[in-house]
Order: sequence, then structure tokens, then C-alpha cells
Amino acid sequence: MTPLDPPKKLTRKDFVSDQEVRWCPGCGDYAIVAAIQRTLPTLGVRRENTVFISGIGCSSRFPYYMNTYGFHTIHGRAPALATGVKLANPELDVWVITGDGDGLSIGGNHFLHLLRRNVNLQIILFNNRIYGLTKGQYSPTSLIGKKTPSTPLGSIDSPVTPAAFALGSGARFVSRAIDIDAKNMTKVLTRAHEFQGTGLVEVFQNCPVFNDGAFTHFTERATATETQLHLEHGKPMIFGKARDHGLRLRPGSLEIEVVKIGENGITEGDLLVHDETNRAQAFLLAGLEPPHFPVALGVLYAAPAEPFEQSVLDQNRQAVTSRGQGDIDALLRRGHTWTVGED
Amino acid sequence: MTPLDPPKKLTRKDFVSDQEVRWCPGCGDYAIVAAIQRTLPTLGVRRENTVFISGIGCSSRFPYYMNTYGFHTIHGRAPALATGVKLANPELDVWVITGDGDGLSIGGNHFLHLLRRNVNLQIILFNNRIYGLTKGQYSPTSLIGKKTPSTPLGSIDSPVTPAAFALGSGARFVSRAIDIDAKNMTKVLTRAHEFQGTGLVEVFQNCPVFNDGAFTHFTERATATETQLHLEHGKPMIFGKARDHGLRLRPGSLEIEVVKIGENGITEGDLLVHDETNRAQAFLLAGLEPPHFPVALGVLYAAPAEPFEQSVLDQNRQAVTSRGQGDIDALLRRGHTWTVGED
Amino acid sequence: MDTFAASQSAERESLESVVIRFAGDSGDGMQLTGSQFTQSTALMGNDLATFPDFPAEIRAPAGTTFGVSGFQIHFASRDIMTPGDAPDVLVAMNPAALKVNLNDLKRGGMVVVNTGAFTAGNLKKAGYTVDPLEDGSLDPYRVLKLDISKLTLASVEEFELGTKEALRSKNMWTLGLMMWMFDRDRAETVAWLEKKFAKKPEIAKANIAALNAGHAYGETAEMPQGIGCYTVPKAELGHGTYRNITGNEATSWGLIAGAKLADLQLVLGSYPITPASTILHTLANLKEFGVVTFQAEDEIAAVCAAIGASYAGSLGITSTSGPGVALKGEAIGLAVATELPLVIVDVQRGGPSTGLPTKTEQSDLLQAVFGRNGDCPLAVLAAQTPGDCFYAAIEAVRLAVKYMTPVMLLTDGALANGAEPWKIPSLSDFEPFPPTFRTDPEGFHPFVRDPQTLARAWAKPGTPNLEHRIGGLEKHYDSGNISYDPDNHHKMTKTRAAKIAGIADDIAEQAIDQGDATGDLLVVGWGSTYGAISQAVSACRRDGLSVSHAHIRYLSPFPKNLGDLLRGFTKVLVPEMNNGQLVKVLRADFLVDAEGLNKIAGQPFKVAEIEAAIRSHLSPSDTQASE
Amino acid sequence: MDTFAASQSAERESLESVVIRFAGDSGDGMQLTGSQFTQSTALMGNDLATFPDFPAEIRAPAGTTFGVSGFQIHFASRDIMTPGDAPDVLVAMNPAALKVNLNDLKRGGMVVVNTGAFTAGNLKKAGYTVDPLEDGSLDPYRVLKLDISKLTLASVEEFELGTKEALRSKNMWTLGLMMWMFDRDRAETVAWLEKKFAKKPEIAKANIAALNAGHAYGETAEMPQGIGCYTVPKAELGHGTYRNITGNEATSWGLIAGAKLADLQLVLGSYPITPASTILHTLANLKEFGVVTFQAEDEIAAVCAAIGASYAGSLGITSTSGPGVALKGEAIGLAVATELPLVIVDVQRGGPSTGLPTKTEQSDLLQAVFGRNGDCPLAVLAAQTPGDCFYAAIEAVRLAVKYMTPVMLLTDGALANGAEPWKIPSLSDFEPFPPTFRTDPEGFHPFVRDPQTLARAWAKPGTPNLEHRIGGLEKHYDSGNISYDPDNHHKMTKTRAAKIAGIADDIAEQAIDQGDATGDLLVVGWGSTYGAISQAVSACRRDGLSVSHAHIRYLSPFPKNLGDLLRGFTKVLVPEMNNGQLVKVLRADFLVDAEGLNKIAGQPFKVAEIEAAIRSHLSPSDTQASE
Ligand SMILES: Cc1ncc(C[n+]2csc(CCOP(=O)(O)OP(=O)(O)O)c2C)c(N)n1
Ligand SMILES: Cc1ncc(C[n+]2csc(CCOP(=O)(O)OP(=O)(O)O)c2C)c(N)n1
Ligand code: SF4
Ligand code: SF4
Ligand SMILES: [Mg+2]
Ligand SMILES: [Mg+2]
Repeated sequence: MTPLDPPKKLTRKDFVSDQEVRWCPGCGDYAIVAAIQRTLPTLGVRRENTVFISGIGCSSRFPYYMNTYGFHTIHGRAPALATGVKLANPELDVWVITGDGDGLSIGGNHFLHLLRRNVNLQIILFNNRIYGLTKGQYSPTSLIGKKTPSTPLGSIDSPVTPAAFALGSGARFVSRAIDIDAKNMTKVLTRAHEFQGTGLVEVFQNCPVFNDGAFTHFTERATATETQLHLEHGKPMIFGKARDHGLRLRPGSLEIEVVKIGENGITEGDLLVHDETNRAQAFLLAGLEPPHFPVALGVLYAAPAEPFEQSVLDQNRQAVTSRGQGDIDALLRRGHTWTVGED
Repeated sequence: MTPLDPPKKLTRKDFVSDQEVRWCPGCGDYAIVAAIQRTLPTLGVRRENTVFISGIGCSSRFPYYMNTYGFHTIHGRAPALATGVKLANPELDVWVITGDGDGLSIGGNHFLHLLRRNVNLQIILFNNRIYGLTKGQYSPTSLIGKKTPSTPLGSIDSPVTPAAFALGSGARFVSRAIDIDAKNMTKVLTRAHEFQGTGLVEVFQNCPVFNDGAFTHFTERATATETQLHLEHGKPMIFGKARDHGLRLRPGSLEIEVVKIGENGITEGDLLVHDETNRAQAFLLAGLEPPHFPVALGVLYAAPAEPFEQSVLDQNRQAVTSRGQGDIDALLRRGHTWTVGED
Repeated sequence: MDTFAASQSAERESLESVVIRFAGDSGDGMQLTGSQFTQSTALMGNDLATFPDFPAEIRAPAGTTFGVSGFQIHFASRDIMTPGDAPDVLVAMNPAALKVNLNDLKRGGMVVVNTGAFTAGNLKKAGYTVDPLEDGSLDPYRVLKLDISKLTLASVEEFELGTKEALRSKNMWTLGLMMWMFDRDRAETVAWLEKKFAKKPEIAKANIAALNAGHAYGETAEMPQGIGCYTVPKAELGHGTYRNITGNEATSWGLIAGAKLADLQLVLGSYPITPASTILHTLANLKEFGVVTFQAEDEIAAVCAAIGASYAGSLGITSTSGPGVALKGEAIGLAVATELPLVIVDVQRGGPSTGLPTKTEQSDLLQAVFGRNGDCPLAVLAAQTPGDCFYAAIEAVRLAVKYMTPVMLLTDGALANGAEPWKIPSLSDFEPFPPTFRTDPEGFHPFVRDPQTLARAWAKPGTPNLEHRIGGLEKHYDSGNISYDPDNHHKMTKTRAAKIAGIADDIAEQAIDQGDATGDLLVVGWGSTYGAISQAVSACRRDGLSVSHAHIRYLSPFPKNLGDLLRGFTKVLVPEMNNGQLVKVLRADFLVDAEGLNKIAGQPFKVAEIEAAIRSHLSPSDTQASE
Repeated sequence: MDTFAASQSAERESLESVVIRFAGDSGDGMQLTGSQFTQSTALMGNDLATFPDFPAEIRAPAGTTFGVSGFQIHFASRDIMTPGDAPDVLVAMNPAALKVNLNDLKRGGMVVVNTGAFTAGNLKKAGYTVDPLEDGSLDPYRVLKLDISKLTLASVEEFELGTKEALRSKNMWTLGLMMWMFDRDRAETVAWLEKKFAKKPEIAKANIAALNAGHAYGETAEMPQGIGCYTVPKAELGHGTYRNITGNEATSWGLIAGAKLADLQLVLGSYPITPASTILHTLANLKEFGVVTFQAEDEIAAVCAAIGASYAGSLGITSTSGPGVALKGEAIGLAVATELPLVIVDVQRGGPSTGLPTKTEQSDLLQAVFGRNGDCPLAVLAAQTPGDCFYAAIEAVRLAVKYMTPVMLLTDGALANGAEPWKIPSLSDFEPFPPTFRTDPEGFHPFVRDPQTLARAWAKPGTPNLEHRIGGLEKHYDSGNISYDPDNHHKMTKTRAAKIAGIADDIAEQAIDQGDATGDLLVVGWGSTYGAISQAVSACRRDGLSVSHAHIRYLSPFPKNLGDLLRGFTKVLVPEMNNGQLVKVLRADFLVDAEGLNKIAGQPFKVAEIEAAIRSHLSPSDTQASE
């Protein structure tokens, strides 16, 4: 299917479609589409092999703006549909685009099963803690007390933490980025794309119209160094403007605490060292929240395993090797047959 | 609704319905229904206030055998339906009965949202790692390689760990029992019933017809002491026939290891002490599996919070206090009105 | 059908009816402008009907054609029923708004344009190569060109807002001008602005200033040729207290009233979806009525929660639109099989699939009647005007509770967002219909039936000695226990069908809304086409055509007399905003050669469209092929 | 219609046709017994039809009536089409089996009972207060009482199995006896046992011993009055190679053949559900054909995966039953809106809701045609015999690919599990129908259509320079981009409808299956009622009645000539295993006063039931009310 000549060097513009972008002015989605359009050329992918598949929501309008193949499906079902695409053609480079409502409310079940199966694709979760397209009802990630048209007295459902939910679901790659932090997003997108399996990227995305500033308490550039922990595999968990704060495990317990390097004898050596392959640690990191903790960003967890569609192909190959290429006429005559009249 | 006279002392028989049980001979479900029928009288509940709500599956036939109110609903939807029951009448004592297919395959999304909302009811997950009623296809908890009619070459989906999934979903009470271990099951059922919120009980249930012995590697009475870890809040994690093995955190790391008390200086003091309220610890325990680890049984996690339906009621009461009991005629005349003709 | 003439005279010219369309950018606040104009028009005592028409995007980029938001109001001194076919007046706040709407304007109609927005950039965004204000394309109309942007800025100067902020008052300036032109009172709007911006008094003041400035401009400025000022006298509405009401408000309030009349707690399980969401919003804000609203994780959970609530003895309701109903099918089947009360509100929108979420359509009728596995009958009702949604909702509740059955209530996007003056009823006008819950164990089983209605007993959990089990498997007629018996299944299927069919004995016979009981042509409609059909039929009758109008509220089961009624006419015409759905069922049930008139444009019928169809069906040389 | 006479003579009496029902506990292995008897009967060259009938429970407790499992086989020396109305021979392995089945046995028919199972306990479990073997209730029949349990134990003594294990061979002993009685060959069964128990040779030997012992018993033992031995000569089947085939096998193989003819990879997305699961099982076991099977987390994911596969250029298929279709409605709408090929197999079962999962019904027709939001047309086909499922599946694939549309293929539980001898076709008998994937960017947009078929271009991801976006929102006819334009939506809706309607030009005209092209009565059927209607009609025609039979394969769109064909008859009778669904659509589309004959019992029609209805419709005093 893919022509054999090497992919020509593509630029950001090659990935911009001719459709006018229909998001509100100031929407965080603009930054995300830009970051992805900027990242794709650096991944050496082919436009014709790239497919964006989304559900329904503001965020799910995404595929229309990419000059690649795209499928704007139905609410919550993009992961299932994308799984079918990969089963039909594992060569395709599939990106699933979903929102906190699309992916975690109506689509929660498909989200779970996509992650545990580890289909080889990227899934970008646009988390704005709100239903944007339907005009601002609360979502599964909205905080308790959130006043919205459907919760005039404040929401009472305790929110899902997408990364924790993903880890509980058996996800093998879990990462986080901030809409306005293009640098980190590009890093994370690249890692997710490299990853053999389902690469989940949660993006904290601002919805200026219905949930403005939902994340400013840790996205503000001014205080970012204090409120953000940028994870790097094998590196100690340090943050703070002076890089003098860190996370450690309270000795003998399973609780993380913030410590100041230098204070009562704490050295860098006491800090937790990020191990991408430790699921329990990732689970702990997923739960860290301001004001007491910084928000963990970057790759929380990465533990490669054979992608689902590969195992499917293997079994089909196996079957052919052990039974030979299927022959329909033979199939129809398998087992007991009898003949009437001469032949 | 509930008559005021104290509930008369009920016995197991009071909870047995007149319907003939239609499970296969030897099915683990028999033990579970017996355990529940034996436990209910000890909880001082009223038959008329007790409601069993199930989806579809062998396990979901359960309500027919209870002489209480019961609703055998549709596949995967029992949690949603039960939520409606509790919203309509929080007084009712609701038990949701589901299977690994019903609850985690088609019903995964409702399972997630029931748990995070913390509706005050008990949900019993009959996990036999198979679809029983439809004659033995693999389920989301079937192990990789499982040969079934729909996976003749072996299943390739990595299984969900129900307890881990529940914790990732924000569950506040997560526990486990074994079908044939009536004693522990009764304990766990009682705890789940006491719990204010969604009490999840995963029962490892044998399906002798389609998945016989799925759990024998840790349920066998002979080796139970070595393969089972019975958790008790505040107690060190000890197991083994000689009660000489234990679990500890590999120092400074987030990994659990099995140690022998007495060997290279290990004392009981070094062992992990079970803290029901520590979600990360519960997450680690949920992942322990033979042969390297014992299976954690009993209450893995219990962190009470206000049940969902209570908050709903509170808001309704609030509304009445602040706005007064609603008056429909006044409602219709709210805002701009004008009158035509004399009156 | 051309528009009212220009008036040069100083004093106001009196008009019988006017159609105005406010059009601008999603960001220009046209919906607010429209609803404020509507309020004051209502208070003037005119009859009116409105049609908001906004884009699917939350806020499409400024200046683009797909970002244009419109609000049409039709007001008159006589009884009217539709938002009007074509506007007499078009207010275009920018080039895109002009581009999208100009073709609809009546020839000779009035255009008010904000020249301030006719920048090169905006013209380009709207797809204009030459400026329509210059190239004579407005010649057929009476044009009022004003730099509303500039005038607005001037009017709010004193408040020293940023330009961006200041320009926000454009719509109020425009509203002020239109209120002058049509002699509306500003007091209500002033009060509303003060309330809305209570926390930002500066903004309130600025908007009020702009409003007054617009009005003052009309008073003082010299209007060009063809632009006058007008008045539209009070309409002859029946005595009573009136209010404006939108369809979704009326539906929400009707459900509450229904629950009250049934003496049941209302439990709404819903998942947001356009154009149904505002029902959830409205009910969520009426907790003081003991209403429980539950925003579920999806439509399936929503309907299941409602079913659970009904099982527990409350009134379970779920509100959604077509795609949601498609998801609820299996669960609705469970409610049919377990015979529990349930009201499903389907606010229809353009389909198939995601379709046209913000546009209106009537294409869920067949899904409502047939869209489930197995023989799975339920009752289906439709509302025909915004205010009528209130009555339809009460009736849906009554039937659901009395017959222990799901009832589908069909409204649509046009009803949901459209408004009309509504004569406010009192709850005491309605007969209460509380169910009797079963408490007597004597001879009880969950499927013992009321011999009249065939409704099964409703025994709610919590009732001593009535413990029982129900489910989706077939049950034995005489015990309610699971039964695989062949004859029993036949009997139960027939019984479920008979129960729904029996509702026909409990509802009003089908009335002829207008015209004789027999004749050449019967126009049969359902739902929101009521106004357009009604006006088209009366127009034709004024010309002496033998045409009548029947509008069907009960779509399943049909009224008992419907067949005879149809057979009383030589021809039957069925206008629908779909590709022919009611017409299919009518033909199947009554073997009458009914023809469809189908508009699948996501927009209501124009009166003229139906009128034309009627005339061509009655013209001696009836050539028109029906579709 | 009474049964064959007793034969006392030593040599075998020749019979034209026999109906045997094997009945016993779920644990007794009656399905195996039946299918083995079927195999050898097929090899004997008889025509045959079978009807397995098992309980919904996996293994209901032994001895209970709801645990009874039955297998009926009808075999003959002539062409037959149904499993037979009433058995000539009933084999009852325990009291419950006798209780459940005795009423169906023809008067004078033969009962073979295993007295060994008639213990007090079993009698009680079956609800017998007195022993039916003693109270004369078997007097109307010819009874063969044998302690099969004891005889079996004796026959396998030498293998020293536990009693429980040894008793497992009861069914083989019985099979041996029946093979003697009807002159069947045991060789195949012996071979099958050896293969099945290859790992447990002892068990194999024991079963074979029991089989032979049963046969030997017949040879040697003195049979009571009225019990003889018989032979049923070969049937006159057309030349060719035959096999037995069940409906779900035929459907699975047909789908594979269809994919091959379309030169596409088959991707099945499915979720287990009775009675459709075996399609998933069969295809999952044919990976060497490049078939990809995906057991999804639910029905919605299953159909979405299939849609994704079609989008990516494979043939997406999903298999399910009624409740699954109810869940797939929204996604099917997406496939209609995006115009992608998709085959949905609905193996119908008893409804509504969970209904009667293991029983058969035809009650999903209206759901198939109308069960989605919006105007959402697709093609609907039905298979009429187990073997015909193969051809119907190929046709479903052909239409889906050629017209870029979802196609619903309706079969049912009776077809799915029923078997018949099937003349094996060769793939070369079929015209291949590979699609041409779009590769040329020139003038491409995703909704450019083939002028003939109106099918849109299929451009699969991976094709350079055809990058495009599709989705569920309405698209512009000329660009495929999102469009909210009113006229465009009307045009697109009409186009989607026209595309499906156009299929009528591509399918065979409706044929009269039997009888004249005009007459007094036309019996119109669809699906699995084929055999029963066909035999009933021929019986009536033999008596000179003016009745014909047409069986509709294409339910949407209908064949072009169907209307004229219906109008050629004074009356039209539509037998359906539902409460009247096809009859509704026929009346709507053709305004013919078709009447329904409805059986909603979860069981196929008996020939006699249809025959009676035909006669009453044709009797001069036609009093019978149709339902
Ligand atoms: C079946 C169905 N139910 C409901 C809707 C309405 N709907 C569209 S998007 C949406 C939620 C969007 O929220 P999210 O996924 O967070 O996306 P966002 O708009 O915030 O980017 C809903 C409820 C729909 N289109 N389809
Ligand atoms: C909508 C729907 N899809 C599929 C089915 C078929 N079905 C019934 S039970 C079941 C799975 C049962 O597995 P589990 O929940 O583990 O219960 P178990 O039988 O193992 O106790 C399935 C697929 C159904 N009844 N309804
Ligand atoms: S509503 Fe919010 S999320 Fe949607 S486009 Fe506007 S700003 Fe973005
Ligand atoms: S199939 Fe398995 S789970 Fe179902 S009843 Fe039988 S033994 Fe139990
Ligand atoms: Mg969102
Ligand atoms: Mg199971």
C-alpha cells in the first residue's frame, strides 16, 4: 500500500488542511493542533499513512484540521473504531483524539479495553474538565462543587483522574502535557509515537468559554517551577525554582512527601528516582495534586509489550503455516460429504 | 415506607426463594448464594427493603433465588439501574450482582462511574474468568493464552485486574473472597454492607463446566496458607503455614518483596502493616499473584466518603430551605407575565 | 407576498404583522437581542412566534458564514402560528450575516446593516469579492446603512471601557434602534441588564447607554427614503395571564406538573445532547420541587437509572435526541418487557447519525415506534407548539403511569428553542392521576393485571410481603415467573400489544383542526408543523378550496376514529420534516393512498410551501408528483 | 395425519418419511445423539431437516422439565423442507422429557422410554404425581419400555468405569437401538467416537460398546406388539456432492466466500450472544483464510471496529442477535452517513428485551428497516433455509461493497442451529465482485458518486494524495465537507434513499416459488418459514386450491415487481413468526390488504398451522379472523 520511495521531507504546512478551524478564540485546542502539526514532520511519517480518529466534542473536531486521513466518528467510540482500523491495516499510523467527556464518560469502556489490549496507536485526551461542545455541563474530570448548567448547586461526583484510571486499566504508556507548553508536549508526543502499543497523552486544555482557568493553578508560567514536576526516567524527582525541592517516599511507608534538599539532612540521594516501568510509582505520581504537591508531567509510565494487532497477525500467520492457506472449496467439503449420481 | 416495628429475627430460609436454582452442578455460584443467604440474617436487614439487581450471565440469575426484591436487568447495566433505584429510595438496601463479562466487558463504563460516585450499595463481582452463560468464550479477566470457542489459538488480550481497575476508577471499598471460603466471604460481605458507599466484593468463582480450576492454584485448601494473604487492618502482612513469611517494601523503592521472618535479620517489625486507607498500597496488593506472591484477600481498601445519593438529597433539601417548597403555579408565573382582559 | 410599505409620515404607521430577523456573528449576541425584543413584544400584547437558528460550533471564528447566528421573530396584531416565512426586516451585523440571510428577505424588505463591520477582512471571510453595499445587490431592498460599531463606541465613551469591551454593546444599540422603529418599551430590557450585570455595574450602565442611544438615534436622526417607524397593535388574545415559553421549558415544567398530578417523585436520568440539554438544565435547577436529576455517564445509563427509579416507585424520565434514543433501544425494551412507567423525551434533530445537531427535523418517528428488538410496543406522543409541550408532557406521564409502559414524547429543535406567548394554566385545571401501589399480598404476582387497562400491578421495593423478581426474560402470564412456554409467549406478546392498543379507548378521538369532516383534501400533520399547516390551510380555505387540517398528537396508538376520518377525503397529504414516516404508518394501518410532502432541510416548513402543495393537489390538472 | 403402522414382519417395512424426537436431560447428550443420527441419515441419502431445541440454562439441574433438551429430525425418501410437525417416534430418556414432549407425539406414534430413569425422585421433579407408565396415559401410543440405564451399564461393564461415567453411554446405547430400528449405519459414529475420545481410548471403547449393544438388542430381543423395524429409501436428490450444514456454518462460510469474491480481507467484530455466537466461533477458527476476528468488549465496539475495518479498506462485518442490533443502531447510522460497506448479521431470537434467548423468532424486521435515528436507509436481506444462509451471506457482501452501504442479513435461531443436506457449490460458480479502490486524485472528493449505483468512492487510508476527512455530520454533495446548507441536506437525504432504492434494479425480480402468477390467494413469507409455507401450499394445491407461494429475500428494497405480483391475487396471507411486521411494510408500500398469520411462540410454524389458515381463507364461508 505504501509506495516505496522514501517519504519526502514534510513541513508543518503539509499537515494543515484547507478547512477553517472552528474553535472559540483562545481555545487551548489551537495550541494542541499546532503542536501536533509541528511534531509530525519530525517523526518522518507519511501523510497518507496517518489517520486521525475522533469521537464527538469540540476536541473531536480535530481531524478536520489535519491534512491527513481523518474520521470524525460518534460519541465515545473512537477507540473501538480505531482498533478496527489497526486490525485491517497495522501499517497505518493512527492517532485517536478524544475529550474528557468523550473518552471518560460515554467512552470509558472502550478507553479501558483499548488500553489493556495495547493496540499500537496514540490517544490524545483533551482534558478541559468540561463538556465544551454541549455548552458547559460538568464532565467526569470536573472537580466537586463545579457549578454548571446541569449542576447549578455544584457537581457532587468525585472526579476521575485519567492517568490513575489508565494505570488501573492496564495502560502501558501514560503521559501528560499542558496545552500551552509546546516544548514538553512535543517531547511527550514523540515518546508516545515511538511507543509500541497504546500511547496515552493527557493534555490539560483550557476552555476559556466554559471552564476558563481550570488549570492555571499549575500551568501559570510564573509559578510553573513550583507547581510542575517534569519527570525524566532515571532522574531524581526534583522541582522548584531553585531546583531545591524533591519527592521522597516517607520511609517504610507508601506515601510520597515533599522535602527540601539540604534541610534536615536531606540529599538528592534520598529522593525518589523516576522509574518509568514501575506501575505503582506511576499510580502514586498520578495522584499528586497542588497545593501540597506538584503535578507530575511527562512520561509517568512506559512498559512496552507486544501490540494487540501484532499478536492477531501472528495467530493468522500461525494458522496459515500449520494449516496452509485456506481453500474455500476444500472448506465446504470438510468433514462428512456424500455424492448423489455419477461423479 | 418501612413499617416501624423492629425486623423480626430472620433465618437463612427466609431469604431462599421458591425458584429452582438453575446453575450447573458444582458451580461456584451455589456457595455464593448460600453465603449471602446465611449472612443477610446476621445483618438485621428487612427482606422487603433488600433488592438484588443483576445484569445478564449465569451469575446474574442470582436474584431469582433470593426471596427479596430482585431485578434481572440487561447485560452490563445493573450498576446504572441500581443507581436509579438508590436515587429514588436511598432507604433500600441494594446488592448489585455481576460477572466478569457483565461487569467488566460490556458494563465496564457503568462499573467505573458507579465506583467513583460511591453510591451506597454492595456490588458482588462473580469472577470466573469466562463467559459462562454463552458457553465459554473468554472474558476480560481470562488469562492470556486461554483457549475458548472464540479464541481457538488462545486469548491475546492482557486481562483486567478487577481490584486494580476499581482502585484506578476511584473505588472507596475494594475487597476479595473465594467462593468456597464461606468464612472469609461472610466477613467481607459484612464489611461491604457496613461501608457507607459502594462496597465492591470480587469473588473468585469456579466454573466447572467452562473454566474448571481457574483459581485452584491459590484456592486449594492444602496450600492456602502459602498462596493466600488474609489482610487485616493494622496487622503486619504475614502468611505461610508457619506464619513465617511476610511482605515488605524493598527499602526506598516501590516494590513489594516476600521475606522470611528470622532470615537475614528480618523481624515482624520490617513487614508492611496493612493500612486499608492507603490506596497506593491497595494498588500494589491488587497486583500480587502466585507463584511469586500470595493473593491478597479480604479488605484491600476502605476509605469512607459521603455516598452519592446523600449528596443528592442534601442538595434537594438545600434547595427547599433556600427557595422554599416548589409551587408549580408560581413556577409557571415566574419571570415576565402579562394579563389580557379583566382579572 | 411582499412587505409593508415605507412610511414617510412623522407619526407611526400601523402594521398588522412584521417578521424581523436579527443576524450577526455568534459573538454578536443576536440570541440575546432577539429574546429581549421578544420579551418587550410579548408585553406589548402582540401574538408572536420565534425561531432561533445558531451554528453547531460554540463560537465559530468571527466573520465566517458558518459562524452566523440568527434569531427571527414574527409578531402581529392577529393570531399567528409560525416564525414567518420570509423576513420583512433583516438586521445584518456583518457581511457574513448579510450573505447568509439576504436571499430570504422579502423583495422590497428592509435591511439594516452595520457598515462598521464591512471591512475588507470581513468581506473576504464572508466570501464577498466585491462589497455588496456598493455593487447594487441591495437595490431591490430598502437599506439603512449605519456604522453601528462607531455609534456604539461613541455612546459608551464615558465608561472608558476597552474598545473590545465597548463594542460588545453593539447589539444593545441595535436593539434600541429596532425598539424605536417598532415602538417597543425598553424598561424590561433595562431591568434585565441591571440584573444580569449586577456584579459589573459599569457594563450594565454601558449597555443601557447603548440601548438608549440606539433608540435616541431613531428619534432624532433623519432616516433615508423608505425607512419609517411603525407600530403593531395588540393582538386579540383570549383573556388570561400570559408568558413567553420555549418548548424545552414547557416540556420540563409539564413533566414536573405530571409528576405532581401523579403524586410521584420525578427522577430524570439524562445525558447532555443538543437540542435536549436545556430540559436537563431546567429540571436540575428545580430541586425545590423534589426533582432528582442525574447526569449519567451516557444515554444507556441515563435510561437505565430512570427505569431503576420507576422500579423503586418514582417516575423515571429520560430526555435526549435521536442518537441517544438509538442507544437506549435495548433498555427501553427492558422497560416494555418489565412493564414499568417511563417517559422518554426525544427532542428530534437532523439525522442520520450526528447529522445536523442544531437543526430541526421529524425523522425519529419510525425509530420511536419500531426501533427495538422483538415485538416491542409502546405509546408515542408528539407536541405541536412550544406551549403545547407542557400539555403533551403531562399526558405522557399520565399514560406511562396508568398503563405501566414507556411513553415516547416527540418534540423537535424548532419547538425546543422556539418561543410563543402562552396562556398560563393552573395546576387545578388538571385531574390528578395518582397510581395505586400494590400492597395486598392476597393473590399478588408481579404481572397480575388490571382487567380494564391490562396494566400490571406496581409493587415497589420496601413493601412487606410483596417481594418478587422481574426481568427481561419472558414471564408466565399467571405467575410472573420465567417461562419458556410457547403458548405463553404468544399470549404475553399479544397482551403487551393489546395493552398499548387499548390506550386508544382512553384518549380523545382525532379532531379536525380546521375545515369540514369530509372533502377533497385532508392535510394530516404531527408535531411542530402545526402552525405552518394551519396557516396554509386557512389561506386556501379563504380561497374556497375544500381542504381540512387534522394534526395527530397520538402516534401510537392512533385515535380510534382516525381511519374513518382519513377515508372521508378524496386525497390525504402528509407534510413532514422527514423523508416520509407518518405517511408510511398511515398507509400501513388504514390502506389510504396518503401522499407525503417532505422537507428534509433542517428547517421548518414555510407556510407558502405547504400552501403551494395544497393548491397543486387540488388544481384540476393535478400534475404534481408527490414525494 | 397419523403415523406409520406397526410392522410385525421380520423384514423391514419401507417408510416414506419419519420424524423422530430425541428428548432427555441437558446432561444426557441428546444433541450429540441427534446429530450423529443425522449424519448417518444423510449418508443414507435421505433428505432431512432437523430442529434442536435446548434450554436457556447451561445445565439445568437433572430431571427438571426446564432442563429437557430435545433434537427432532425429519428424514424421508422424498424432498422435505421442515423438521416435521409432530414426531412419529419419541425417545424419552427420563420422566421430564416424557412430560414435556408427549403431547406433541402423533396419536398412535411410538414412545421409547428409559424406565431406568423413572424413579420416584425423577417423577416428582418432572411434576408427575402418578407414574405415567402405569396410569394408562401412554395407551394411545405404541410403547417400548426399556431400562436403558441398566442395559447400558451391562454393555460397558468390562471397562470398569464408575457408574456415573458408565451411564454417560446411555445415549450411545439408545442411538444404537434407533440405528437398528431405522437401518442406519454405525461406522461414521464409531469413527467419530474414536476421534472425539482419542485421548481417552477407554471411554471411546465403552461408548462404541454401548452403541453396538443397543443395536444388537434390537436385532435379538423380542419386540412388543406394534414395534417393528423399518427402512427409509434414498431420496431423489439432484446430482452432486452433499453435506449437512447448519445455518450459522453456512452464514460463516458464505461471508468468507463473499470476502474472497470481493477480494477483501474479512474483519469480524463481534460480541457473543445466543444464537449468533457460533458464527464468531466458526470464523475465529478459520484464520488460515486471513479472517480477522475480534471479540469486542460489547456490541457497540464490535460494530465500530467493523466500521473502522471497512474504512481502512477491509470488509467489516458484525454478527449478533436482536438485543445487539438494538445497541448498534447509532453506529449503523454512522456507517449509513459515511457510506461504508458493512454487513450486520442478525440471528433473530425471541423478544422483546432478553426475551427467549434460545428460541427462534422473526421479530427484528422492523428494527432492521427502521431502527435508527433520522432517515437512515440500508439494505435488508433474509435467508430462508440453513444452506441458503451461504448464498444470502454472499449477496449481502456483494451489495455492501458495490453500494458502499450497511446491509442487514436476517437469519434466526431455527436456521442457525437447524441442519439440512446441502448440495455443495464451487466458488467458481460465482461471479467475483472486487471493488475498485479510488487512487486517482483527479476530481476526487470522498463523496463523488458512481452515476449508476450512486455509491461513493472508496479511498482507503494509505493511498497517497487522497487524504480526506469523513464523519457523521452532514456533508456537502459536491465536496464532502461538512455542510449545514438546508437544500444540501434535503439532497443528501434523497440521495441516500435513492441509492438503496436503486438496488432494486440490481436484484432478481420477485419469483412465484410455487403456483400460478395470479389467483385467489398468495402466501407471502420471508426467512425460515420457507419450508413450512412451501409444504402447506403444495398440500393445498394438490387439493386443487388456487394458492401460490412467494418468498421474499430482499426486504429492503423490495423487488421492483413485488407490488404488481401482490395485486395479482384476491387475497394475500403473510405468515410470520412475529406479531405482524412484513405485513405492515407490504401494506404501507403497496396498499394491498394483506393479512397476517402470526405465531409468536418461539417455535417454527407447523405445516398444518399454515395449511389450516390457507384453507380457512379459501373456504367459501371465510369466517376466520386474521390476526
Ligand atoms: C450519543 C451522543 N450523546 C451525546 C452527544 C452530545 N455531546 C456531544 S460532545 C459531548 C461532550 C463533549 O465533551 P468532551 O468530550 O469533554 O469534549 P469537549 O467539547 O470538551 O472538547 C456531548 C455530550 C452526542 N453527540 N452523541
Ligand atoms: C446485549 C447483550 N449482549 C450479549 C448478551 C449475551 N450474554 C449473556 S451473558 C454474557 C456474558 C456472561 O459472562 P459473565 O458476565 O462473566 O457471567 P457468567 O455467565 O460467567 O456468570 C453474554 C455475552 C446479552 N444477553 N445481551
Ligand atoms: S467551547 Fe471551550 S473547548 Fe470548545 S471550542 Fe470553545 S473554548 Fe474550546
Ligand atoms: S456455566 Fe459455569 S458459571 Fe454458568 S452455571 Fe454452569 S458452572 Fe456455573
Ligand atoms: Mg471536555
Ligand atoms: Mg464470568
